[in-house]
Amino acid sequence: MSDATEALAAFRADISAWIKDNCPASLLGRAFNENSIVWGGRKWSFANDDQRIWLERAVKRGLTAPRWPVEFGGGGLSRAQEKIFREEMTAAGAPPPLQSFGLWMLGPALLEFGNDAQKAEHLPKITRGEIRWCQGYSEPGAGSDLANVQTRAEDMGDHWLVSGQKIWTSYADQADWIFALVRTDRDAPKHKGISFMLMDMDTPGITTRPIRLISGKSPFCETFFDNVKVPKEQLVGELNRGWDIAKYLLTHEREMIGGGGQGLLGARSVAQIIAMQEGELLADPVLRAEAMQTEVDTLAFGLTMERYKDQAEAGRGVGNASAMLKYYGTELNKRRYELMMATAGSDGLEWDGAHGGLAPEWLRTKANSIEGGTSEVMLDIIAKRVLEMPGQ
Amino acid sequence: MSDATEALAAFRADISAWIKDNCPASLLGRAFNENSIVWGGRKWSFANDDQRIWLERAVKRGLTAPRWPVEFGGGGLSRAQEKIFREEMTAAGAPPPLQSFGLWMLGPALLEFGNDAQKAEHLPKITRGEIRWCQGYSEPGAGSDLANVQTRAEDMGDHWLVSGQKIWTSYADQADWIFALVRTDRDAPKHKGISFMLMDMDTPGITTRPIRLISGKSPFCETFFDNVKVPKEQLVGELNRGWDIAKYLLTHEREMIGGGGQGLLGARSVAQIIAMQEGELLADPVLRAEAMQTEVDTLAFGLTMERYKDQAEAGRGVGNASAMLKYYGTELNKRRYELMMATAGSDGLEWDGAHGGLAPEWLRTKANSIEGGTSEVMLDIIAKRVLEMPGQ
Amino acid sequence: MKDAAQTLIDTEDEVMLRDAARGFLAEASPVSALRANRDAGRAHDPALWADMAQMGWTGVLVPETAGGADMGHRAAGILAEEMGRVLAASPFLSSAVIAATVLRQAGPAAQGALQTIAAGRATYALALDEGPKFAPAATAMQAERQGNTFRLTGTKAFVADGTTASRVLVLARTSGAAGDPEGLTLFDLDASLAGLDRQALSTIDSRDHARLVFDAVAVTGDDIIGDLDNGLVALRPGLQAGQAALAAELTGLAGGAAAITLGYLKERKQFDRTIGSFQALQHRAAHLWSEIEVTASAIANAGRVLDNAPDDAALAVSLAKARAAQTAKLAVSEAVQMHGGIGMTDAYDIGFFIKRARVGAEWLGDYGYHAAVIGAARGI
Amino acid sequence: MKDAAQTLIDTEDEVMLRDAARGFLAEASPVSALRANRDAGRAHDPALWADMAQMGWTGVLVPETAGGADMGHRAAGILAEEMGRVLAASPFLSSAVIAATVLRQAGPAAQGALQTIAAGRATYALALDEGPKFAPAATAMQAERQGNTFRLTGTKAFVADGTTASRVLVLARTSGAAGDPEGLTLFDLDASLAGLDRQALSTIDSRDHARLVFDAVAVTGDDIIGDLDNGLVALRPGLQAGQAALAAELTGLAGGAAAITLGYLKERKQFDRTIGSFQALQHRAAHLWSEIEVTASAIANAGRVLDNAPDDAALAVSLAKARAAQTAKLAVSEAVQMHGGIGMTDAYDIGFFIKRARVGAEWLGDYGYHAAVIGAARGI
Repeated sequence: MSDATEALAAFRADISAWIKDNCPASLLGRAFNENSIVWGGRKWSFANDDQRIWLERAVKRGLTAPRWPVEFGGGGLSRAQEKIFREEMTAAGAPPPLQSFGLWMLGPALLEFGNDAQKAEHLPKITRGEIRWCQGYSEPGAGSDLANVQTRAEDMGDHWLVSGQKIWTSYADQADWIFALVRTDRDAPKHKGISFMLMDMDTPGITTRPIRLISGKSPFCETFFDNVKVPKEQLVGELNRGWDIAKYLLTHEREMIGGGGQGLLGARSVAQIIAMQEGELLADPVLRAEAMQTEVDTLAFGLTMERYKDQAEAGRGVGNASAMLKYYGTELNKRRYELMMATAGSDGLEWDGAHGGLAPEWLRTKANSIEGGTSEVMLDIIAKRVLEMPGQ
Repeated sequence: MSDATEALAAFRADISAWIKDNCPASLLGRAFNENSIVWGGRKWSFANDDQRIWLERAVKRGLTAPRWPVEFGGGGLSRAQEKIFREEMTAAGAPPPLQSFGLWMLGPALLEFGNDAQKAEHLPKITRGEIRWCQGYSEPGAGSDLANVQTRAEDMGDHWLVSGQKIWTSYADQADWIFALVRTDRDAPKHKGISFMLMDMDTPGITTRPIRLISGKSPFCETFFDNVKVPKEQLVGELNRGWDIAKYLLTHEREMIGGGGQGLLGARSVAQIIAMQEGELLADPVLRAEAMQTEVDTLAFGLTMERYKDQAEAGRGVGNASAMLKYYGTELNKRRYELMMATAGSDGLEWDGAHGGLAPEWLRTKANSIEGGTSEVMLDIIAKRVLEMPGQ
Repeated sequence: MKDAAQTLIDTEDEVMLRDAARGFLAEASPVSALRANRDAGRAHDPALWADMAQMGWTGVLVPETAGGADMGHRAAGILAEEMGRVLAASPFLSSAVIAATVLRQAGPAAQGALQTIAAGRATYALALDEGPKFAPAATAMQAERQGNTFRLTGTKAFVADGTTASRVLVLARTSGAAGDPEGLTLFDLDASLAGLDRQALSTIDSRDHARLVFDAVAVTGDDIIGDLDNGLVALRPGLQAGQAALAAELTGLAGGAAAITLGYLKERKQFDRTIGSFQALQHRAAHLWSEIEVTASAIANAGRVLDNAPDDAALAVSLAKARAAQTAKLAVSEAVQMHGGIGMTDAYDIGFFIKRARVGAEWLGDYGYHAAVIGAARGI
Repeated sequence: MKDAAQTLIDTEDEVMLRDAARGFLAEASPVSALRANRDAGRAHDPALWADMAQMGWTGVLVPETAGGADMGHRAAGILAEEMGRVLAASPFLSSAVIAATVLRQAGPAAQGALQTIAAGRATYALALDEGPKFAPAATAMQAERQGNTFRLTGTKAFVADGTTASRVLVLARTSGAAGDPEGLTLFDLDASLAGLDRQALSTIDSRDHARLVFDAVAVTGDDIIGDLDNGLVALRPGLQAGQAALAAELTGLAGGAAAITLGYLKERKQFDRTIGSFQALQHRAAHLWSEIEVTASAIANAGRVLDNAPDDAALAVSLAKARAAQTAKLAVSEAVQMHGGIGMTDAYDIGFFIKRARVGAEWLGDYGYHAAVIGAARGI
């Protein structure tokens, strides 16, 4: 056994013991979903004391952000160590102590593009779960064309004055701060006049309103900026180079998908729904054939997520091919839910019927192939960047 | 009963009796296919005497071209009379006495665009089945872009000199004359420098070579023009306005489809193949579901052909919507043959196995959605002209 | 020349009917009316139903002798199609199509009932399905006989217009066992009878659907439609009429969703282009249009066959329903995807189309049910 | 860190094997070789087979003790995939995969046979199907027993490599009736035995397929592989290995057809544009690529499971074959359509891909067969 391997084995023993000693028993092996997740932030209230205790202990050891530098409250772990940590967490059935857009999105962007003051100011609050962030990219009317930013920030000498509107700002009504794309040069070409800005949601002039979806309530909001005064130091990276940060985060996001693709398929399985129905249902050859075909594709897609993960873990990037996972996974998930609805028959037509929230889940899947880049954008990416097909 | 209705009833009685009296009994109720069809022309030999007799009698009464003027050997029938004639032919089980591209394509073009001399020269030979025509539109490398004509005709004062190559010239090796698009102005925009020209296939410099398809032998040929001298009077319509004639014929062709769509679906039915297999085959739910789905769509498409025919017969044109029939019918036919092949299993994998020519028929269907305008061109037509979607 | 009513194209009368219906519904029942109904917790608007009665739509299948307009099934399909385009909610299918067709076969005794339907005074619901899938022969609900009285006990799981209807057609078992197509009897009863509990279901299409729980509900032999133990025969014409009209509604729905989407594609700009100019979207829109055209033929045909040869309508009706369910599904999927995020918001109308398409796909038999009917008829 | 041979990505050895195979086949067996074979009326080129033996491919699944390279099923899949890309014709699947896998289970007695396979001196065919669909249990061919002699009588309808193989594995019935998975026995016999008539079939893929007619062909108990009456158990590992390798071949075929098509789309101009710049074609090409990627995962997985947990391979193998059949079908359909007229001509290569894809879709179980295996395993 090499030294490195030995060290990793020791780390595994250590971290495994730590999890066992520190994660409250009440949290182990529970379903992990919107209801049990810990988002943190000023407005946050824990569902129970154990969640709070678990977060505090994890913060102390830097394990809310295992690979971030220790100085910002991270764990300073290597890639291999982080992987072991995640494996042991899964093995123990321990929930992540904290989840947030700060950990997933803003933190990586600040580590790459932020200045020292910004890192020192914001990263520790993220790792400690004190500040909850939301993302302000999309605007009404922009759709897939993310660079079509109309929200503008005017340079008023000692501050920026921001006006405009964002849409699809998830959990904006519960977030403390927002990181957003704003237009700082109206004369430059579309991609060249955008900056990346941080704003406290309590700043006067910022209001937010939840969006009701066809599936019912949603975490999405519209967020309005009406002459919002933003301190100069809250611009990240270079002026008018915000698109670089946005692209970095989009790639980061897709690689997260490529590195696991959690959530690309919903929690329900086709067989589960079928099992709830009368046996004779399967006598319908059309439904039965569709169930088989969907199961074939679901299994093969699951293996594909695994293969891409293997590839990422072997240090070979997945790159633009991850657009395929987004495309295929979301289209497949829509198909799966269509099938489940057909299998459930009239039992599936109620908002809260025999299959619980099947109908709203089904309606919600319709957005899978829109949010985070539409299927059409993914196919464009595959055609242009993977297959290198010519432009129009 | 109105006078007109009475006259039509009398016509029906008359023509019905004429068919009964004139069509040799040996020809009645026989399968009508490539083997029994009468194409005519200088190289033609009848399969039997009755075919010859039937053609001679039909020619005498002008019934090879029922609606053409009597002076050119046509029948001078009205639209309503022609319809009755066709109905009575079908009722009697009598085969068409003559089929040809002259009757279907060149004749209508000459009647619309030809001068008196051209009509007098060519139309009677078509109606009498003396001259067999082929069509020279497509060129290698042009594909769907029919106006991309490279075969050029140079004005040599007293004649044209034609050089170039045509492809997909059906039955060119058995035809006597060809009508072709040639480029007469190389400097004009693509559609403006094309003329419509008639050529005797015996003219020195014209050679032709059959094309072998993936399905085996085919009626298609490549036809080569090497400094072919063409008399001046063999140009139809105005110089450089040949594209108008081509467009007229393309529309005419699609309307023929719209007015009945014969041949859009092959002769075999799914149930026929299923019946030839073991009963247990249907235990495969995937195959069974596909068979049901294909049958559903086949029946609905059949009704659509009927509806469009009803519409055409009511005097309301089908117009560009006929592109849908071409698109849907050919794609459906490909699906049907895929299903038949799957149903036939290994019995369908031989060139001439238990199901006769199923395999070559199946391969041949792959061209359905290419020839006569690809599915992609049809979808473009629907999008642009029916749905009036914007250009790019 | 064929009489136009023998062809698959609209007759002059039908063209006029369609135009009138479209004009009226655009005014009286745009999609915003469905939204208003939903927000008010109302399954449909009685005033709209009164207007439909006024125009003779409630009596579209009622004989003139009973005050109806007797326009036939093709006409009913045209009305349903136009209602589908704008998602107009009413008991039209349950009452004016299914119940009216059942009752007009029932002889002179049903004249009065037909009159109340035509006049819009009574509305009907059909209480049939007991499980999650359409399966008339699977009916298990007991109708226990005592002399001329029958006591109905059991649950009907999914009854369209079940909470608002004034009367209910109920299929119940008078002999045999679940799965047996014989031994069923059709009853016509007042919806307010003792022992009948009508539980409103909160369905995704915001229309009236209910679970009907029968606890020894007493009816008599006079309430039987058709013959004892032969209820499926009495019900079949009504079912077929309902299936054909529902198929027409779904095809109208598909056309409505496609039209809204096409309008959006022509207007919406992204990446500095009208998105309708993207060829990939053009081809998909053209394909969708083709599917709707093909389905429209099956709809027209089902109406014609029901009018001209009702005894042979099974294949034509199943073809219409199968195609319509599939086409509506495609139309609403493409509609929401082509709209992008805005189509997912409740503030936009497309969501209503998706929801109604799903309910319509299930009610009165789903794609697989009808495809199997066709398969059986065609030797597959 | 997982050992690479436990992951779904290629190990370093596998990357080298793939590169070497692709390089060799591009040189030794491009699609033009298949055309040359066909035009010469030859099912495959013995020189190519000799080269494959030289490189150890014939012994890919033969133990080193019998002169094989023993590279495993994932490696066999990689070779098959590369052969599929260029439609290389050889008895690789029948001999080096199916027969080798069957024989290596058969104990010391089969060492000699394995040696001849690895050395490329013997080739095998599997005589199984008697009807048009893959259905091992449906085997009806009689093996009539007299002492230690069995007389085989019956017809095997579709035997890959049946005319050229020097030996034949035959599944025949020693007890029970057609449909019974028990009562079958697997025999290994010389293809030149008296009473065995091998009729060449003219199949669309221009490869060697035959109808084998057995008229009281005499074999002995020594020719039995595995146990009497238990032939399906002896055959199953070979079948699964063959199905996985055929799936790999089809996936390679899909990739080959897609690559040719992509090249054409980038080069061909129409309407004054490169047709590959049309968005509708771009999206279809991207979709096809996605399907091939997803299928490639199922192929890699089947190879790994056969190598690491062969007793649990049924689901993985059926998944690979089902996905591969479907993906190859999509790839060749898109290929011919995107090529337009030229793709329909025999002078162009795409037609060969369509034809082989169809044969490969049927052989060793079609989509429905394997989807049903998966459905059964997953409670559907």
